[in-house]
Amino acid sequence: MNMKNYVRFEFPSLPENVSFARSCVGAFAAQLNCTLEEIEEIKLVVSEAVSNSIIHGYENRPHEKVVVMATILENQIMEIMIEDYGKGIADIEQAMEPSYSSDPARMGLGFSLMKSFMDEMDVCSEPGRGTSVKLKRCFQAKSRALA
Amino acid sequence: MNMKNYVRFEFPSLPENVSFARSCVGAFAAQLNCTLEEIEEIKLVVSEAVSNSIIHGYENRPHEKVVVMATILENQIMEIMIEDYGKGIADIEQAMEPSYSSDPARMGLGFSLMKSFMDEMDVCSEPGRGTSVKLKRCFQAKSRALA
Amino acid sequence: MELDLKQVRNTLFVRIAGEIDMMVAEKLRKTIDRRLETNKISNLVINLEKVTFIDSSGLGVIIGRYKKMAERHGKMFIVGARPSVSKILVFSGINKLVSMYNNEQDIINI
Amino acid sequence: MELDLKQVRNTLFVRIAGEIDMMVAEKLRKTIDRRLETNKISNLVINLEKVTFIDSSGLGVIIGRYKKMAERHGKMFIVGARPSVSKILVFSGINKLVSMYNNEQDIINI
Ligand SMILES: Nc1ncnc2c1ncn2[C@@H]1O[C@H](COP(=O)(O)OP(=O)(O)O)[C@@H](O)[C@H]1O
Ligand SMILES: Nc1ncnc2c1ncn2[C@@H]1O[C@H](COP(=O)(O)OP(=O)(O)O)[C@@H](O)[C@H]1O
Repeated sequence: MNMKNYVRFEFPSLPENVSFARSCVGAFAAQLNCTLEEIEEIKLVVSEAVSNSIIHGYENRPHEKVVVMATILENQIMEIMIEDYGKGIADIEQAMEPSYSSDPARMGLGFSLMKSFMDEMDVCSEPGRGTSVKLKRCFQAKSRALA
Repeated sequence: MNMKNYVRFEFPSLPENVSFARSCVGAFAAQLNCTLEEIEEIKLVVSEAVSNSIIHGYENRPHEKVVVMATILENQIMEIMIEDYGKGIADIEQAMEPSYSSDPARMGLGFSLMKSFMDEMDVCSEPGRGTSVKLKRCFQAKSRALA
Repeated sequence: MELDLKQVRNTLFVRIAGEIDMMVAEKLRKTIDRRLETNKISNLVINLEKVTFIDSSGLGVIIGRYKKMAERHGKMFIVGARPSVSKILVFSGINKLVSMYNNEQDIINI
Repeated sequence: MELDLKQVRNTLFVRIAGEIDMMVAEKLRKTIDRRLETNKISNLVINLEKVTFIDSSGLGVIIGRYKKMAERHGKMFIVGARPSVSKILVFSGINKLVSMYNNEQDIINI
């Protein structure tokens, strides 16, 4: 499948960059023929994954590197990869369970939201080396007309 | 001077990415205490420099790499670097002259606009290797109140 | 995010505007909890009319406040969530615990 | 960018909305030129009321159309540029060649 467009961006793990990252990916997704509702869903999953990198991956240390890559493929497919070089996840299956969180103050809904609003989710992680979350969503070309 | 925040992004030389790039840098600049008018000026200079990379640097070839890096330094200073790995500029002084353009259909106002809306401009280029434009702007901390 | 808190007798109205994410969740939690601790509040109304975005960090604050109110046998209401926000609330299941209303008037009328 | 062209006798009104940059400059130029070539137009009114952004690629189209009109001894008018757009027009010096008006009515009244 051919790549039609992409953007790769890199920024420090500052809380203000969560909103910046989701707006940028949202603006990028607007190049697809998709609805505003779908763009809101894209913004949500980016928000979840980037928050996880900052909160869990870097335990809120503010000057570590987060990378987001969004790719538009032929046929209205969007792939998003969110990557950090932080703590990593020892037990990925447990981490992905609904309501599981290593932090008692949190909900454990991040991965569930990502899974539910995207068509595919793939998490790669190695303790001490970092985590990469790959998300994929296929938009109906006619979604705008149907909405 | 300490770096407070940055974003580095990379995208292909497609015309639709000019508007994407200026919106993103504009959204990033909103983290500064600056006016909407100042954000519009930032968007303009990004638009000029990214257009130049696509039009002149890559002669409108659509799948070459453009890099934009925006940095917020202490004291309300913003630095923006726009980089391509294209054709390069043989005579930088001539290129920066107001109204000079190598393309008769264009105005030759890009560098003049960048110079006039930013406090510092620094162009590095090597024929066959590419061009990098570094722009700097210092915002008055009280600009919002004065506006 | 902008916050406006208003107390009418034993009801605290929390009107939020903008985006609720990890950047502002802590401030939101603290501001509400401070009011819950110092005042006798038995009804908490979370007005989301002007909220344009919420993610799981924001959900955490809302569900956490629900638990706090439940502990003290108080009530919580959610008001004015637009469809994109309401979808996330429903996903979390909070709509099964807390009544959701269109506007503040609807609560006063019950 | 959205474009709306309307001809009243020998005057062509070009109403543009959105952002004018290199992505859309070519389309804008071609659309206007096609109309200028096939119709007897002696006045060209460029309405920028709904233009939120313009850069030097957009300026190029406007100044190019001015030159075209001047060659054929026609007139050009620029209407409704908001301050952020007007600032760029003034920078280019086009305001010394073309009269700028607040709205289309002001031209009709002259
Ligand atoms: N980028 C990451 N780096 C390290 N651990 C992570 C990362 N993302 C998720 N996790 C782990 O997976 C768990 C579940 O994540 P999630 O479903 O998003 O819920 P929550 O963020 O509320 O904890 C987290 O509590 C954390 O332990
Ligand atoms: N990124 C670039 N790569 C190669 N040449 C460039 C680049 N940017 C500018 N130039 C050269 O400098 C000239 C002047 O640029 P500018 O002032 O922006 O005017 P214009 O874009 O209208 O030509 C261009 O015509 C081109 O020859």
